[in-house]
Amino acid sequence: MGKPQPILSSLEAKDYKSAVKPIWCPGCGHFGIESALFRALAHLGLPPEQVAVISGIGCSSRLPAYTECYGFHGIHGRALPMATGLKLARPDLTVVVASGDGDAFSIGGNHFIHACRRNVDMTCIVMDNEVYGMTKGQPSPTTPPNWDCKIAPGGTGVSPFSPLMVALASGAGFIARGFSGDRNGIAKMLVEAIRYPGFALLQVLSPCVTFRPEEKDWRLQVHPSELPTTANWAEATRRLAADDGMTTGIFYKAELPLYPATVMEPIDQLNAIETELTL
Amino acid sequence: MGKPQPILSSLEAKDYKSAVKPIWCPGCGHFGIESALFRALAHLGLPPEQVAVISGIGCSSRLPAYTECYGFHGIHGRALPMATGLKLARPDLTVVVASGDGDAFSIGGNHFIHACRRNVDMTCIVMDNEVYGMTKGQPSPTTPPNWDCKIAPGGTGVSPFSPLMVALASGAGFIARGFSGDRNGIAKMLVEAIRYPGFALLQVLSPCVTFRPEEKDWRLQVHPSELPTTANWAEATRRLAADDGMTTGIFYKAELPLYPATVMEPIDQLNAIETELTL
Amino acid sequence: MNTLVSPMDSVAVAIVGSGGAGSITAGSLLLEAAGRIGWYGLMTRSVGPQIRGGEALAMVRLAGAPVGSHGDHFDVLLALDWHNADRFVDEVPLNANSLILAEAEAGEPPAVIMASGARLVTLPLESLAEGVEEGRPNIVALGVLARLLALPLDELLIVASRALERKGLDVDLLQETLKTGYDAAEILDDSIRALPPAPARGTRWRLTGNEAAALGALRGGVRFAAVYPITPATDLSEWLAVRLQRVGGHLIQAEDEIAALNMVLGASYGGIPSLTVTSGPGLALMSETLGLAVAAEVPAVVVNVMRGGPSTGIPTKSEQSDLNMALYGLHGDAPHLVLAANTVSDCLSATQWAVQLAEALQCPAIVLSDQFLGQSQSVCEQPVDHDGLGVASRLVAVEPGSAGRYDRYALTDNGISPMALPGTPGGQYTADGLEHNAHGIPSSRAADHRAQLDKRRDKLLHYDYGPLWADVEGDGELAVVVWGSATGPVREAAARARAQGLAVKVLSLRLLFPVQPTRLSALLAGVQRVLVVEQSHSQQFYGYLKAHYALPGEIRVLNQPGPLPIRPAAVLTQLLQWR
Amino acid sequence: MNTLVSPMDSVAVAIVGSGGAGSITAGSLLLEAAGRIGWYGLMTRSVGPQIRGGEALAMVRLAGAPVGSHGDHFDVLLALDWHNADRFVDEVPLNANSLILAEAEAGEPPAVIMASGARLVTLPLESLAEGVEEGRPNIVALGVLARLLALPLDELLIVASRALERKGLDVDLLQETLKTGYDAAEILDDSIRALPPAPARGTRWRLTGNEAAALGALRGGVRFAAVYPITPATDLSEWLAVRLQRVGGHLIQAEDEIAALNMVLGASYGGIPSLTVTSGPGLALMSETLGLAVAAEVPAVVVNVMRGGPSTGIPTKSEQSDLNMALYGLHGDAPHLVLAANTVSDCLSATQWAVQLAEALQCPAIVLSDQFLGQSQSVCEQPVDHDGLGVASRLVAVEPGSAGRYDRYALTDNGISPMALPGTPGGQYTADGLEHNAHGIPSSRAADHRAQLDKRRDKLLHYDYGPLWADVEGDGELAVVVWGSATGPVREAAARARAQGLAVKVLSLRLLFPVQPTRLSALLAGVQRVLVVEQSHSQQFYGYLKAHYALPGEIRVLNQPGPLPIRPAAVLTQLLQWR
Ligand SMILES: Cc1ncc(C[n+]2csc(CCOP(=O)(O)OP(=O)(O)O)c2C)c(N)n1
Ligand SMILES: Cc1ncc(C[n+]2csc(CCOP(=O)(O)OP(=O)(O)O)c2C)c(N)n1
Ligand code: SF4
Ligand code: SF4
Ligand SMILES: [Mg+2]
Ligand SMILES: [Mg+2]
Repeated sequence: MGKPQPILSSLEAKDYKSAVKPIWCPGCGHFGIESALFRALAHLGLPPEQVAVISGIGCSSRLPAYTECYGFHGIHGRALPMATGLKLARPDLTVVVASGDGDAFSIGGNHFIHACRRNVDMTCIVMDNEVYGMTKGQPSPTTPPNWDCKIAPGGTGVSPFSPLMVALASGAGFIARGFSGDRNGIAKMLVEAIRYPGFALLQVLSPCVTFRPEEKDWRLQVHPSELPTTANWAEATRRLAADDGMTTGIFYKAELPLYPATVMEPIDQLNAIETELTL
Repeated sequence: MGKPQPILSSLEAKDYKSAVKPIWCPGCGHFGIESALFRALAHLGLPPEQVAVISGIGCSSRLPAYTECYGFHGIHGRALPMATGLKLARPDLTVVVASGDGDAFSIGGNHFIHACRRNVDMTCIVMDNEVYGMTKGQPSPTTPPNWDCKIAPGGTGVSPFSPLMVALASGAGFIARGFSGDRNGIAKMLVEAIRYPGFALLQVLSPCVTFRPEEKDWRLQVHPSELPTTANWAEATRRLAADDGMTTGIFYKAELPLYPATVMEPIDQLNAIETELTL
Repeated sequence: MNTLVSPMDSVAVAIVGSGGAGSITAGSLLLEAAGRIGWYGLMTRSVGPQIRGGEALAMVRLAGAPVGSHGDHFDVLLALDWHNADRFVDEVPLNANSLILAEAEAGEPPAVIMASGARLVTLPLESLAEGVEEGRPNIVALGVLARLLALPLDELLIVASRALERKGLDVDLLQETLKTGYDAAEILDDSIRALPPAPARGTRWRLTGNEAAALGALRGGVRFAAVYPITPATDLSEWLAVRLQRVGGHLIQAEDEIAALNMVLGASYGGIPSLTVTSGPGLALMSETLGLAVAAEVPAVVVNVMRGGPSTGIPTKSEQSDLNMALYGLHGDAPHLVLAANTVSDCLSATQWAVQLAEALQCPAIVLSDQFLGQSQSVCEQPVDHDGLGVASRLVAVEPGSAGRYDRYALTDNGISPMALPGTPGGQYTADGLEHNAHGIPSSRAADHRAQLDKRRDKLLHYDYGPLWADVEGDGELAVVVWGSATGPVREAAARARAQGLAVKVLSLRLLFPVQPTRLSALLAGVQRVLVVEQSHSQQFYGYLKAHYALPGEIRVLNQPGPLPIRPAAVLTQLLQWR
Repeated sequence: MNTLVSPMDSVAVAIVGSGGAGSITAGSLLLEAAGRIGWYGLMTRSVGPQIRGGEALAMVRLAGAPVGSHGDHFDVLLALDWHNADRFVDEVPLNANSLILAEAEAGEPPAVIMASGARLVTLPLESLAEGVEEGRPNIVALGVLARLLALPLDELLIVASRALERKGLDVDLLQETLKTGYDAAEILDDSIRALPPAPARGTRWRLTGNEAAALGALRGGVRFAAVYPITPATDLSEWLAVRLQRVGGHLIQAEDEIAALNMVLGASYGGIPSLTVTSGPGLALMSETLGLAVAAEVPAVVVNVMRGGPSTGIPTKSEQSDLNMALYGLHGDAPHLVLAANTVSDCLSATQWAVQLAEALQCPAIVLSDQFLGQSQSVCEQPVDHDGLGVASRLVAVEPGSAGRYDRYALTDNGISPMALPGTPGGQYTADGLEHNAHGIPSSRAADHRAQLDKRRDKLLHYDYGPLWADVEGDGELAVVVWGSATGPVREAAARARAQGLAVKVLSLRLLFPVQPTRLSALLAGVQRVLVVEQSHSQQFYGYLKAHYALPGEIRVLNQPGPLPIRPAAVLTQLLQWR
């Protein structure tokens, strides 16, 4: 179950970047997350082939192909179970999930709460732009209720929820928020998240400059948490309950029981099982 | 959007019971919930034809046919969106959802968190027996980690989550827990839940005597909350964070914005729309 | 129907440019101006993989008769620049008669494009635009095209000034820009490729198939929709959302496709005609719930705008490859309705009919459209209000239970049982996806299962679908059987074949399920050869025809996957070779 | 294969009783005892709608040759009581030669049962049981049956004492109880319906189809499973869970079916052969993810244990109606593998083969079993280890990228591209459900789409499936084409027809997709009449055959939905009438 040890000490961020050109709009927040991930992996000295980046569908979910790691660009909302299967089958790999607010919290909401609860060792990055970028501007579960858009003229009227609060309630043991403009900040949190033995959630506020141009102002609104990381669930609950959604930092980090089983070496022969079936 | 007014004052609980014989095991907790629902509806004087009971699949989800109300026994996990569609189309009806811990929290988990958030006016009863009864004894999201069963020998190793905490984090405005052995207690909470203008969640601890016979002891373990209902979210968070899962009562009840739109009388003619398409 | 007989009956223009160059705007304005003076037309856009910006292509075809395809070749390729334009080379076939008009400063055209043998003329569009205040090269280009196509400049001015007014462009300057292009096109006077005469003025509509489908739903009485966004169906939902608001209905964005269809069933159970909109991956997710609609007999309409598959596939391109899933993708014996639109404007009729059938038959209906139909803009005649296609109606139980127990799933002669709407006293029942008896009580008895299976099949079989089930054109011993957007090129090929003296019959099926073998056989009486045309890799339509129909004589199949459309010439070649 | 030729070759016993009466236990013990001395047998249980308790029926058929159906009539119906027994009347056909053995105090048998004309004998089972300490009527009944069937009492004692030992029953008392029944059966000596001679001793296995499928998966190398419980597939998962643990693998219960299949894809992408298990509604939910497995070329096996449909349908009963969905339920052109088991023990081979094919072809495989096969207990020969069916192997890229860029989706001759497993340096690629080029980069180019569509089709077409693709028996101008559990009654009918001098060929297809038209045609050479047999309401199998095969001569279809099985006599009648 242990994380692979760095075998190359000389990896640099650029060694994790593939030759595939991102389809992202110039200025998209997702670029910052990409580069932070490369920095974190380089810092950890993880050989690219030991890392698997798993995603769903969305602008954010395009990340895997832009890395030099193994990747799976699956279907919308289902990255977390896919990553779960991979990690249980291959505990030697470092598994990173790349998702978006639509992918993780709307269609993928069920897998999200169950991944939090199940606690399989992986890092889940949700690139939250409070909008569906890929399908050109519809509201997600984190979009404000009055955001006027074609599919919900005048706004949905539905209050956004706090994914971190939902994650905490669902049992996640590592909960953090970053801002895509702060690449080093995210990189540091990612290093800690990847090292964390369990399900680590990192929400990254990542402006969609095309469909939510007003999010360029996030740069002015984000602020680091003034409180240190807590390992106390009730305390974390209190803090997230009072949070304005623009605080960055690792809010909660606790030691929780890992999902117990993986695929291992056989401990019994198939013959023994077959024999039970004979009369 | 208003609730129908009682037009018959003389309805009794038995007027809500249909002729269909439940398939439930003798002693199943679900019987208590059935009878509490009848009492609540009678108390409210709601004509049976004004009430629609919507469910998924499971022992618990069999409830609709046992009532004299309109009912829809849909598919596993999807009762909440079905009820949402119905209520938006027919705001005049009283909509009650009957679900189980597997139906609502496992396969239906995504709809659960989004129904909490969306706040369409309905009452959701989750008959929680911490097991899949209908499929003969598999663990649900509320089952303890060490419960030994065929599909997870030795237990799943996964900590159960608190559905009420998840509901609160997701934005639900009415959150309560009852015990199926206390029919009057649940009936009272149901009256309040149905009267509540928004999404009301009532988790009912409902022993599965067949696959979790140890749950017969719940009778000895449940205890009413010592604190009054709060309308303060942070306060409710604190209380649920400290809760042992066996407390009954209405924990949280707040005034929240309802989902704003429904199907109404036309305000414009189709012709006007067609004209826009002509060159 | 008046059809395109010769390639000379139409003009096809492609306008290419990089992000922001305005090729799409130019194409749209051209289409609209032509439409205003009575032309028919079709415009399809194609873009690169970038979410925003990047290269873009507008394909516009104008003619004096309805346009159902982009034809075989483009007469004109106008390049505002050549940035990544080679990615579009497959979509813009050129030949030696084609004219390439290119920005003079854009450098060499890509070699693959020049390989077509088309004639290249360069024009200094950018510097001409710079010569006018607020001038833009794409508007200059429009002026050029106006002269080339003999299109009145003032019509272009009207549409351009209306479209660009919110950008605050000055009308006089716009006119000047257009005129600059018009004048510069003098050197092209040898190439004038004037439009054929316009058939009539003022009767045209302009709409996409997605808009048409949305309007069809509204005409059919849909007042509730629940959707989850997915390309290329999202614009249907977006167009519908605001119109539903206006007519007192509501569109809700659900958390996923499964929720969307369940919301639809809930609303429909409540008595409101309801619909959802999706594309392949979303339809796949709806499969279980569709089965519930079949078993519980709840009306519901799903418009599926097909894109390239399998899996995420090619979301922005067209293909007819969801046919199998639409027909057979439900578990158990689950008869349901499958319809297909065969032109942009037919998306309206097909959807409206689907609403009507779903409501009348208490059954889910899938309408198959595709990216080509859904997202192309058509200038066409006002979509016909087909006989009997009005607002849908459902057989409602008016006084349920007044004469004894109300049986929701009563076995009636035609298989349709009156449905009690919640709120109606005496009609209380529980809709159920478990097999049930007539009263709705779960039953695993063989007799109940058989009775309800028969009922659900027979109600579809015994209904009289009338003439809308298929469009039939022409006559002859040679027939083409086709469906959906492949109908456009087939119709055009058949018209050309007829002009060359070959009698061809075209059958385009609008109702795919339930199958109509007797009717098809009657229509194919005397036919000796059948060509099946479809845009799928695995001949899904042909497999469907073999499974359910007896096709007479010799059979050939012309099938091709997306993303490229089937061209009339490909069909024509098959027809002529088969003489 | 040795088959049942006459109804006299077997004995069919039905044991009915209310909840707790022990009818199922009695049936199982009877089956096991008979199996221990060399008989073949089959036992199927049927229960009422109650979750626990309620009436229960054990149907047991014993014979000297493999048993694939419950035959046409039951020789014996033993009623421990008559409580709600009439609900089983359709499942237990009796005739004038049948014997009804009933508890004397149970009152009148239901009229529908007596209407069969069967002879009724009552026995005081309860009071006999009361005469022995710890005595139970169902064990007394077993003693009665032992005499009636000339089954050695001591074999029954061995199995009963083993099975009941955890209940702490005393062996001597058990023996006494059995003996009491045996002695009481003296009055039946005129009815002795002795079993035909046992073919051989000691080679028998006892297992259900669900256990067989699980074992096939293990034999094929599956070490990871992710499932969501659903009737009638849950017991497969439950049986597998503990065995996977023992061999170092793991079964995880996912939050839903979509998660289950995505977990499987993740594990398989990591290199571990993986599987999920479900039934109709669950398969419907997996449809989108199956398409991903096709497009991204990830091996995966889905065992679908069919139940009555549509929708929730009849979860505890068998039907062959998920065929369409399994074949066609994916969006886009998505070729994949579909296999079917045709006997209880063949669930093993079919699943093992599916694992092998999925791994070899980097493609998802659906194995169709059904409630009848899955939940019936068979006493049969040790399932054959078919030639070449060992542990599956996948073409892995050993030193990817050593000779330049590693192309995950390289276009190879046979369409199979070496797959790099995560952890292998130089093999990094991104698996993708978007259409892609050989390297795996998303592409919407027509040429890439076509190349990958061709590749994914051709790898399945060009593979040599060997003789396992279908089971062929007999010869003649009359052929029956069948699949899955309907094969049992067909084989029996064909054997009887042959005994009556009618030559009949039986083809049971194990590989349903990709289709094998050339092979089928070769096998049907000379055949003049084809009878298609299937357990579906809408002739799904017949539709499939018409779409993909050329069936020679005249064709008839015998189809019937669940929940009742197809009986050999129904098939035989069709065959004989057609002489
Ligand atoms: C089953 C399915 N439904 C819908 C879609 C369409 N779709 C693609 S991406 C997307 C939303 C992406 O939003 P988000 O996850 O926030 O990512 P972003 O593009 O904003 O980074 C949707 C709805 C799909 N691909 N598959
Ligand atoms: C799509 C689908 N998957 C699985 C099932 C099988 N199934 C039926 S009920 C059920 C669990 C019910 O558990 P719960 O909701 O807790 O209800 P209970 O029976 O315990 O009251 C499952 C897994 C199904 N019917 N449909
Ligand atoms: S649409 Fe928004 S999220 Fe997508 S690439 Fe552009 S800026 Fe980024
Ligand atoms: S199995 Fe459990 S939940 Fe289901 S009816 Fe029996 S006691 Fe109730
Ligand atoms: Mg987003
Ligand atoms: Mg439960």
